[in-house]
Amino acid sequence: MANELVVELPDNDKVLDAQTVKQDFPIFKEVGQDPFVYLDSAASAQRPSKVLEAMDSYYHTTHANVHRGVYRVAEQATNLYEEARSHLGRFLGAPKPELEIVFTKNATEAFNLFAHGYGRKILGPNDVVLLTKMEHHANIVPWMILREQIGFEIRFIDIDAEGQLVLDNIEQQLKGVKILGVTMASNVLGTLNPIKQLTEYAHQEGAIVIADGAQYSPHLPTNLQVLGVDAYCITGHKMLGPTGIGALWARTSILEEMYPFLGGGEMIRNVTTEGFTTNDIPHKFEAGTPPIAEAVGLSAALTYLEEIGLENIRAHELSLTSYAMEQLHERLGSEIKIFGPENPSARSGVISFELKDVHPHDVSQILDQEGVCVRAGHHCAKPLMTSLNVPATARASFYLYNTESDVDSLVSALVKTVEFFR
Amino acid sequence: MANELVVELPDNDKVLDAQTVKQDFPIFKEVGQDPFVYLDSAASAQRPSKVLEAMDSYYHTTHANVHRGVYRVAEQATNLYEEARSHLGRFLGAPKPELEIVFTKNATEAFNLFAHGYGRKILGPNDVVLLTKMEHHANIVPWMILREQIGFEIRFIDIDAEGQLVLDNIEQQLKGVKILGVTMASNVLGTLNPIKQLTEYAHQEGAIVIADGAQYSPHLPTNLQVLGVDAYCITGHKMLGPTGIGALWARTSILEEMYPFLGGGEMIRNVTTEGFTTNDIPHKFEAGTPPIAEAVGLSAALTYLEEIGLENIRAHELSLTSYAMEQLHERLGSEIKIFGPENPSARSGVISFELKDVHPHDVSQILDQEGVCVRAGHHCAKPLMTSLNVPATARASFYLYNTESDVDSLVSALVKTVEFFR
Amino acid sequence: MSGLEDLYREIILDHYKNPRNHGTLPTPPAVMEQGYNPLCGDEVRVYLLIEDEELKDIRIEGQGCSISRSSASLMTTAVKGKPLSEVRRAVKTFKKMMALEEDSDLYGEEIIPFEPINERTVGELIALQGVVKFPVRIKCATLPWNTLVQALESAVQS
Amino acid sequence: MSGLEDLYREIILDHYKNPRNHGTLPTPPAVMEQGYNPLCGDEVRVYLLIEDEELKDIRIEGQGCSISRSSASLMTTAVKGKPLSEVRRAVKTFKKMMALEEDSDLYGEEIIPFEPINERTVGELIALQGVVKFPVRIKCATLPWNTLVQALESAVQS
Ligand SMILES: Cc1ncc(COP(=O)(O)O)c(C=O)c1O
Ligand SMILES: Cc1ncc(COP(=O)(O)O)c(C=O)c1O
Repeated sequence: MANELVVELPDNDKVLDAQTVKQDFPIFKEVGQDPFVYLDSAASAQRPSKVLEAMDSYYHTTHANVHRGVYRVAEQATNLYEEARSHLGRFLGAPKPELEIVFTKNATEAFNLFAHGYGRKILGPNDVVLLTKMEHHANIVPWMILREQIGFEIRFIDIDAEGQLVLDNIEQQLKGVKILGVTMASNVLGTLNPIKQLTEYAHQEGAIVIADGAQYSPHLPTNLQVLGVDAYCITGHKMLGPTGIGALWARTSILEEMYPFLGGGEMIRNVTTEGFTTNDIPHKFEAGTPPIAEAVGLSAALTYLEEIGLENIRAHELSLTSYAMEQLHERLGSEIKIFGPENPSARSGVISFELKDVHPHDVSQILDQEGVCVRAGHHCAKPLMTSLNVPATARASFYLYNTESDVDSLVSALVKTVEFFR
Repeated sequence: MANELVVELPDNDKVLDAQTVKQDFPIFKEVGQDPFVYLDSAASAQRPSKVLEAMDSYYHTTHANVHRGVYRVAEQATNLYEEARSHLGRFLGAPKPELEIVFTKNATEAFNLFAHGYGRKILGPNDVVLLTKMEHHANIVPWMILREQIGFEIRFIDIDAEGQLVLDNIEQQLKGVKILGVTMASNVLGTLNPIKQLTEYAHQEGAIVIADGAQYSPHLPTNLQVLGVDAYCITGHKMLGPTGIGALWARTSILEEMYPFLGGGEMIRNVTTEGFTTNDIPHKFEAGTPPIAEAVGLSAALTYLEEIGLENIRAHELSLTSYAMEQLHERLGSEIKIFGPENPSARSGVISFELKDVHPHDVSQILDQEGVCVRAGHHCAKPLMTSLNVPATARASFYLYNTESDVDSLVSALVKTVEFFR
Repeated sequence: MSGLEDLYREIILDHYKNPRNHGTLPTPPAVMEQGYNPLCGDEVRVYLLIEDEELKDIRIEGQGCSISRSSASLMTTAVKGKPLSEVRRAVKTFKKMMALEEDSDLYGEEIIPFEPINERTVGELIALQGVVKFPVRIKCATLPWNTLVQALESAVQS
Repeated sequence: MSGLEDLYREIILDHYKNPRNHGTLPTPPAVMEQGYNPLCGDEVRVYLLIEDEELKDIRIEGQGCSISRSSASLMTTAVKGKPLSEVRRAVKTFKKMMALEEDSDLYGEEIIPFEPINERTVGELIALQGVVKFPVRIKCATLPWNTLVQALESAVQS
């Protein structure tokens, strides 16, 4: 299955200037170490001042609990929160932004909400949930927990040597599948999956598709209507927003059908000592006081991303990734193994690798001494590690504030590492 | 049952100066309305600069994802997050602060976690969960959702005319009860419940006690070891902390027994395509990227509260509450009905009331025109509303930054309201 | 207390204190639907007696603020005795006045050309126009109307 | 690359590249326990052959970083052939070196007076002392030791 992903990339001179972008992010000036080469945005991105300012300004001028206040400040807080919801919906190209976004604390909660709200509703002991071997634990473990409660089968789509999904017999694999869960972009391999086509196949078999956009929407333009998926998860802290916020998007019809998940204030219509009835969507799924300031911060992050332009971000990351892969191969030769697709345009700005005879933990430790921050570990993708037959990988990941000089630092530090362990 | 609550109150001249305290909270200078008489801290408190500065400083100097990073910045972030955990544990008097606190997004999630993690483990169709008619929906609805899945009985302890729990026959009421869920302080009535004694009774009957500290720990010194309860919930935004964070405290033995709830990264030890094993407590219950900056902010809020002193805060609120009740009775006479205990020392700084022939919504609206912010509605306590036989109440709530002059504004605005609707 | 007059017009306070068509109707033949405002705990029960595509009678009971109760009372006077088609149109017109009319498009409903909102077309209901400036209260004002719509639906189904 | 020498001593790199007592033992008579570091995906399998309260033989297998593997290798040389009481004491001493000894009190375990940590008392293990300055890596160093404790427990139970 060819990847249908076509992002119109801008001319070279419109692409962002990462050095200038970096100025917007206070941590690059204020962190207590120099150099600070941050190559771990796939774990969590940094925040521009505007995001922090938006949250501070919210707390300085408008804070009150939302939804239940009649007075003006509470109303303004509610408006800001609801505007953030619509903003995220528009950012993702959701057809009904104000109805279909459920704010959660992170992408993980969003998957749990979908599994327990929708999965529990439609799955029975004889059903099948199809995942992929490159899923993040967030899109695996909730299904396993649900399976313990109601029983059903979980299958995994395999990956090939280049880290692409094995989809030759996809129609076969989809037989009897009720739910397909698949990541837009692997957080380890960088692989960009052909979601649109996969969804078409899945829909033909009557399966519902939930896509993991945690590693995609921060980096490439997202259009849910084009993708055709039925549900989608994101997390704020990977897209320049604060920690403490994520979201589930799902079609209205699905949200309407879903069981409530977390119970408490705000998600109810009425409660008696006998039982309760639920509120309208999306509030039905937002129990308790929501992450209000975090929603305001996320909205500011989206504005920032929109102003720079997701196409520009993609173009910039693509060029960095190409440069990095080139340099790594050139300078480290057979000492390095890079996982995932060889063609940079088939991947996001994530590079996982292995140095010969050096454990990723040691790689990361030694790189840290050089001021280079990369992640080492299983990246919450243990089935993928098993599949790749490694205990862990080291991973460098790029974002809009990374420069070619960051890549150079990475490469030199890796060369030193190899020497150190020789 | 007499309330065993004894807080050593400080001498009058040690009690805090609310006018000075107010200076620490930027919203009182920067909100776009004057006057701004904020009497809705029971819904959500405001934040002192120090809390916002702590979060900004975290984002400016230290942000990275926690727990999985080898490099220094990630390690510092992890330390800050774990220190916040211990800090909250110490603040609550938890015996093992670093093991027993699970961070959640709010108190509501904490209750859901306890219901689905522990309730699901120990409850069967013939068991009983005992709640009270003054519980917040957060401690009712999760039990109802769980009941739909596994079946059991939910009973409610009644309240008397003064808004106190009816506990004469408590031993009788506790027969066969597996879990007792009870609020430390009612968010509507202000009633401070005799949790220590209730817990003793409950333990005699073999019941496990979960207490709702959302309206208590922000205002009075908490000592879990003295209280003797088995589990406890708080929420950050009501105790000067940011939105997006709350916590469940539970005894180690209970956390060990509990099923995992949210599944995903960080809560696992291993995942294969076959299944998963769980991480150690408390991480087992913290799936996905946690509210890191929010934990840092919450810890700063706790420091602020500790510096002022919870005894001083209690003394201050008690004096404000006494003054307010006095003034309300004096100036509004039979036009006002105040719910809850008549004796201010039997209640927290929350006053719910009804104006004759004026709906709480209208009260709040008219008060807002006078710059006075109070909440109107069911306060997420519908069974209590039914019990009080009102559709809603208006509620004024005090915190450390409120002054007698705020009380005066409230009283005058209420007098005007009565006149307006006469 | 300036600003408030827009919200609390004389006529609103009058309908609040002296609600018209208050009470119940025997079901059957009448239908009853209940509406909640989860925001504030308001509830309303709308009783409809429909004969030959006409709303013969309507009664309202419940608890609510001045806005929701006066809106309910004003609603009863506006729709009582009218053919169902006119009742439906009144609902749409009212929602337009509450600045909610764009919804009718969004939810894929048929778009009906509204009459302009003025005293001549909406009568006493015009008194509720000030609510639009207080967005939180719009839900109060619309509660009885939404419940009316539900009741109309269940009448059609039964 | 200053600072790193504290962590990556010669002897650590040597034990990493040439692990002692690597491999497996037939179970039974040996016992085997598996340990994971969920942080980084490291895993270790510890095989113990115990006879007459003595650790006759020990073998280790698994995947891990230089710290966890050298710690495992150093551990085997420290405990092999020792009476179980000495093995347990070695574990405690090692944990003290990792600045984890306060735990023994916290978890209500019996408090054993530790020997001072120096080259004479801990031998080659002293090479791991530098790990304390790198708190994230402490878990790497302790993984084989914790797994040893588990294996001792399951040997006692079986
Ligand atoms: C007594 C009580 N419990 C629980 C909660 C729930 O807190 P949150 O909305 O932060 O989850 C609240 C606040 O609304 C409360 O007042
Ligand atoms: C692909 C993918 N999905 C889901 C997640 C979970 O995000 P969070 O930890 O914010 O819930 C992550 C991030 O760790 C991820 O990379």
